[in-house]
Amino acid sequence: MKFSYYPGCSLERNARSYHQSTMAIAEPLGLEFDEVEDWNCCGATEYFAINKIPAYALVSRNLALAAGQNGSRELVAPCSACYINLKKTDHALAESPELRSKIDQALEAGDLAYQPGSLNVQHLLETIVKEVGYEAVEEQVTKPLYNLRVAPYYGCMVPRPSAMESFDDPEHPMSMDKLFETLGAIVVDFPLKAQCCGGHMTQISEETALEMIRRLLKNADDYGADMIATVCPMCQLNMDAYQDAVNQHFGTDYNIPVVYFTQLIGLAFGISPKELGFGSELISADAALAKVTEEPPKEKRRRRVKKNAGLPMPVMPEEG
Amino acid sequence: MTENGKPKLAMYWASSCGGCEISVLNIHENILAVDEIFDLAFFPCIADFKVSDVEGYPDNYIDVCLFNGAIRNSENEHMAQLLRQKSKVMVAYGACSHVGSIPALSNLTSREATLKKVFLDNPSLDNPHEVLPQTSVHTPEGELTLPEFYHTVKKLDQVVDVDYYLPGCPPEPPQIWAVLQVVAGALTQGDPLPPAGSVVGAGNSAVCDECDRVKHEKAIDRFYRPYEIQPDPEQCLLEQGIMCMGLATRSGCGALCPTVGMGCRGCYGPPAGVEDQGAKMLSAVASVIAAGDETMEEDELETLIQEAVDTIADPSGTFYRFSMSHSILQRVKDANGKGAA
Amino acid sequence: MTEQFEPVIVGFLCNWCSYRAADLAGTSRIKYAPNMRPIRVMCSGRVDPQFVLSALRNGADGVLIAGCHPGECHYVNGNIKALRRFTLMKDTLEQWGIEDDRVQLLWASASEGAKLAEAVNRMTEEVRALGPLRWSEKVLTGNGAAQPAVKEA
Amino acid sequence: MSEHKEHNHPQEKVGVYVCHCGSNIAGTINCGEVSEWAKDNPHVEVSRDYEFMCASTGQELIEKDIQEKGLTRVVVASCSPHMHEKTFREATERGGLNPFLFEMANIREHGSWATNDKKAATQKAKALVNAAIDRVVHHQPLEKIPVEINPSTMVVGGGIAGITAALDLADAGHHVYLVEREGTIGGHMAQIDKTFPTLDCSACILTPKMVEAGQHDNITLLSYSEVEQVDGYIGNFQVKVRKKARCVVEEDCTSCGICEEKCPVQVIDEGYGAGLGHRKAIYRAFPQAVPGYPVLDKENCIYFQTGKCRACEKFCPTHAIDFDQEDEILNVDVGNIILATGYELFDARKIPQYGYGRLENVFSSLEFERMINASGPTGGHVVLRDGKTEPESVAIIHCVGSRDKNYNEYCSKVCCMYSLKFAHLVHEHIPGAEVYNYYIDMRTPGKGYEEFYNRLLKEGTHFVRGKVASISEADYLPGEEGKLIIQSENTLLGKQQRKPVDMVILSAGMDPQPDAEEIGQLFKAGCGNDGFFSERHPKLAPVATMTDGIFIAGACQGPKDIPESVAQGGAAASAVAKLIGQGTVMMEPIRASVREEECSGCRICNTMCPYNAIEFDEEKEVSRVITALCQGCGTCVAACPSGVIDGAHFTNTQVLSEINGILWDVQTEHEKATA
Repeated sequence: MKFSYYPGCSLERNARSYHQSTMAIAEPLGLEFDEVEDWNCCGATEYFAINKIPAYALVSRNLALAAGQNGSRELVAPCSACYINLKKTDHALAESPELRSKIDQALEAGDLAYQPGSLNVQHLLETIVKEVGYEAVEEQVTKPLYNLRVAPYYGCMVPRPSAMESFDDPEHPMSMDKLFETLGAIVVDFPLKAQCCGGHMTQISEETALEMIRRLLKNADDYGADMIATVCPMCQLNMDAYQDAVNQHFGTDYNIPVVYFTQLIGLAFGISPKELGFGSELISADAALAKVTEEPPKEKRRRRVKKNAGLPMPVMPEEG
Repeated sequence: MTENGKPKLAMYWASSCGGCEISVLNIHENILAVDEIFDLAFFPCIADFKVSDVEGYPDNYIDVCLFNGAIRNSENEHMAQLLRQKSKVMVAYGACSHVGSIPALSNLTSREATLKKVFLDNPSLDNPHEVLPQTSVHTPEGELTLPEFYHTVKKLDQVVDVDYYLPGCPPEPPQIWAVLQVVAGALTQGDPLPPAGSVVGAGNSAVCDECDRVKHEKAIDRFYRPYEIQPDPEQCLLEQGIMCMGLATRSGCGALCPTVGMGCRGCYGPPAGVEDQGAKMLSAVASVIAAGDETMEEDELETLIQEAVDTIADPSGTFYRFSMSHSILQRVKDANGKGAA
Repeated sequence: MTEQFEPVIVGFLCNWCSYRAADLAGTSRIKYAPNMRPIRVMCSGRVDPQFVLSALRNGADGVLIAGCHPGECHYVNGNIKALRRFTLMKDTLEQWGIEDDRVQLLWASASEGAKLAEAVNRMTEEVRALGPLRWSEKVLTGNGAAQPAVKEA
Repeated sequence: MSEHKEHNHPQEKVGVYVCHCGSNIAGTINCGEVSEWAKDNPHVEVSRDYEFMCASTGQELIEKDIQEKGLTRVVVASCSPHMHEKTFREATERGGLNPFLFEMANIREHGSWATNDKKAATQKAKALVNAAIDRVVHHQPLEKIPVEINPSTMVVGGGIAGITAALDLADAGHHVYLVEREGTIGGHMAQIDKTFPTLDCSACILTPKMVEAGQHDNITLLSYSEVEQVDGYIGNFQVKVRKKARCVVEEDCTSCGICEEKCPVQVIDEGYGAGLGHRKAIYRAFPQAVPGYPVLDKENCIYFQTGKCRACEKFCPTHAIDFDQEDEILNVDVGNIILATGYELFDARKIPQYGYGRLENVFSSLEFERMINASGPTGGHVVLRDGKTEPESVAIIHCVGSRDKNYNEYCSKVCCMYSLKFAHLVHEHIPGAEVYNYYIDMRTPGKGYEEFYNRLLKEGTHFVRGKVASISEADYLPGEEGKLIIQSENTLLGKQQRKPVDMVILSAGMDPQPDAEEIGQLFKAGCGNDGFFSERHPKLAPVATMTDGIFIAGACQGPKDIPESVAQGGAAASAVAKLIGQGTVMMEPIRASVREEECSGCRICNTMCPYNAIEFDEEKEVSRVITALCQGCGTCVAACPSGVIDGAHFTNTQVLSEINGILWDVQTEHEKATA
């Protein structure tokens, strides 16, 4: 399956490992990425807050380039902010003709043009879960991540892409949870997996950002997570780089590595940690990775109804 | 009725194939009785008559005129009006004059498309100056005229009043002989004639009434072209997916075609209770297509039904093969209809 | 004509669903194009293709057949037969040069007054864009002149 | 002209009456112009416009004109036939004409109310009037068809609405078949502990009715049974009922309960116990079950899994256990059917952010009803999921799944009241507990409801006006550890609010039964957009359906509380009793008929009829319509390729003439002549 690929600036610098691991797992997943030539920055979360029209123009240029490359109709963006901006722009152009006419003028200056709706913008997680599918992923698993307790962290943009439809439940997403179960890991279903990591709040009011990051770390820690896996370079940065700032500020001693979900997929496919960019994270993941065992954890025997075991829980649909 | 007191018989062929004239002869030796009873006043196919002869007759001179053939051009219409003027009883003889039949299939296209096909873009043609036939042309010897080629082919009763309709392509000899006897009886012994405007020499039901193939409850999955399937000799053809117009066609022919495994083509025209033969056939056939039911979702229903309907090759050409002129809409709106060349 | 072409659409509405949807649109004072003139039939299954052709021949510019959603027909499956006839009729009418949008089928339950009104508005604009059909005037006239029969010699 | 235009133009004398309907019609349509214009239609003898045709004075106009002017047909241009067709048919009849020699032109709902364009509305009104005139001249006199009403009735669903309907009819001396899918009647009301606002014990007021229904000579109780097929029409329904095998011989069983005691298998009771309690493999839902015979659950019974055990058979004193018992198919003939199939609680698992099924101490309302019930799994003690700890603080969330575009847009009417009831019961069971009710709007519409709400205010219940955003265990602030944190807005304070509590009860709304769609098709009672059965008229006929002889009552028609369900049960019973009282019902004479002498026997029509009202005569090889069974849809009429089937009152000629008439302003002179 061929996809147009929009890496975005973070994947070339602080999120290098995200790019490396994505490229590493592409071949086993049967994904062929051809990068959008001469793409430019997507304005992340800041530019739209400052000035809408040039922000839309900036992103439209990427859409025009991708569409012009007449590769596949699917445009994949691993980073949540890029994904949101590309999807939001395509949607806005289709919705409002005046915006469209202004953007067309801007694009003409670089003799480009873009017909809204001609691209299907997808986040990398969506592509793996929907286009590749859990079975195809499971087939490639050679070294299951048995005994590793992973907290899947979605952030707020992927589950809730503003006005548009999300590919997963906006309040309680489960697609990455199922993905990690397929990889053999123990999935920690922690409640704040779709709450905001603060985004660029670290630049505007660090104290607020630190409180938001503390809540995520505390929640993951309360649920006994060995590590947090995320889908967005900014979330990774906030939880990884600011972890010791949180510890100093609140007198806590969290030591939870924050990695990319593609790195864990790579591990389960037997690819070496180095090749997947492990080591670039500030809070080292080595200790957590050491916990991975060869055999699966002992299967708890589901005894029949235990005596005074309290009241039965309602059966959830998938299990039931 | 003139000197010898024998009733005058006329038969004319407008836009037709001549099969109707032959069918008259098919009544075998009875033709001698016809000759004995009637005096031919105008029968260009078998005896040398001139139009001027007819123009010379007083009005209503001809007792019964068997008019076959559709109205394709202005000459056809002119002769129809002339013979109407000169005849007491005008019979629309055969499918062409009754419902339009094969000539009227050109109503599925247009005059321009027809002339272009015949005279301009045709592989065997050499017509560099793209000459088209004109209704009048002046030559040194004098003016040459041609009748006007009509855009729409009409049936007889769309140009003149018709007293009786004798359906069939061609009508069946026993029916012809029966009708001639009734007419002769009326003219010579003053027997009563059927009410004006009625269809004679046919039944008042549909072809299935005379077809002794076994009929069950209909549920047809798909349709086959005749060459695609070997029909079972006993069972109703339509139920096997072979398009048979019998159920929407007036009876009278004895179900000749379906009996030998060939789907009825509908040449006897619509049954008494039907306005538009093609629409009724369409309604009946579509209703028994066994695709989709009320438990299905809307889009699944639509795809299933469309697939089954797509096995019907040329609906208009099939359902309206004989009755284009008789149909409610009579002709296509413009030549780009899929049926048109 | 100075003012714009106002298409005339004959609507066959089934007594139990679409006719009541039109009633509901009325009682809720939903304003929609007055171009559709409804004829009540007991079921969309009662609509004979001859009705459609007769409407087109007598001057209608479009025909709407409206019934209950599949599965909701008051007579169980009258609407399924209507859909079968409609599908075959569409293929046939296409050969007669009658544009796709002129004859439409719509499912509207008794509570979908707004949906029916909106469908009528949309169809009115579609048929307006196609222009008048007016079968007798525009299709059946101009067939060429016949020389009059010669008078009594 | 052409030979098949056999219908000539009968010279009729038509009376045309254009109604103003106050300003409803006259406000947009120029009624005078239309009635004046109608005069130059050749058939019209008299044409008037009048203020209110449906008024008695308006009707008298018709009667007088018929008598004085010798009218042979009547056309009234006014509202929808669904409103006053009956009124004007009766007026026509009083005038001395057959009521079917009458036609309406709907120039109000389809005309004046649907557009502001006065010119277009008047033009359209002329078309509709002209169509009615051209049609009515071809109307034939028809007589309504009498149909006998079988006095016995079937009530489907043994909840409070069904029980009420069955008892009312049985007490009126009519036989009733009460069909209930579960092992016992009682429905959801049997699961409830107390009822609002009087706090009556639900079982105390319900069980006497159940016993009465169980023992009534006029009621045949078919429990653990489902309807599989329904044929026929009003007065003459043939219903196939599958009496599922409960592996207990009812005649011998004394309901002693020993089999239940001895059965070694204990499973979670998803049905009556709402997933909170347990039951045996052979069980009665609750002690007061009617009928008292237990039901054997084959999925969990050891004998049916492994062939061993058979404990119940061993200990049964009257040997009433029969493992080989087969399902029984009963053919029941009834005149009318009342559907009282009830509702299903909205499944809170559909709202993941409320944590039901994931967070231990989040309970559904039915779970809490079972918990608070003395005969429930906790003996009436309010405890957390561990079965021991009493909660110090309880949050009760209103509108779970209701008034929400993502789930059910409608309000379920009862959740506010039962949430108030829960708050009271928690106070009563745990005097010191803090109770927080999260509501959007407090809806207390019934008798004594508002007073009950004021009582709760006095009892110190905390009412928070705000939609709950999420319930989670993620604690941020001190004091939130180990608690369920309710994140919500408080619109009265105008700010976000977090409240740690021990226990949450989700007051979910009412969903239609999951199989409402199929049941609707089975009984030909349609479902609305909300999935509940559609009533014939929301205001004037709430318990009737579009199909004569099929009635609906209780929550299956839409969310409602117990008093309303009882009222509807009574209403449906009285509607049926009325029909039984009449003995016969006059059916519309709209039927199809075959001109057999012209029928070719092609059998196209045979598969057109869902009511099997068309039979094929093998010798004569012609098809024939069974008038009694025919419902008049006309599908066979449209399909008949030789046009020999015609539909009374909707004949081909009538509809074709109506089409010609409606196109009066776009028809050329040529068509007019040959119409």
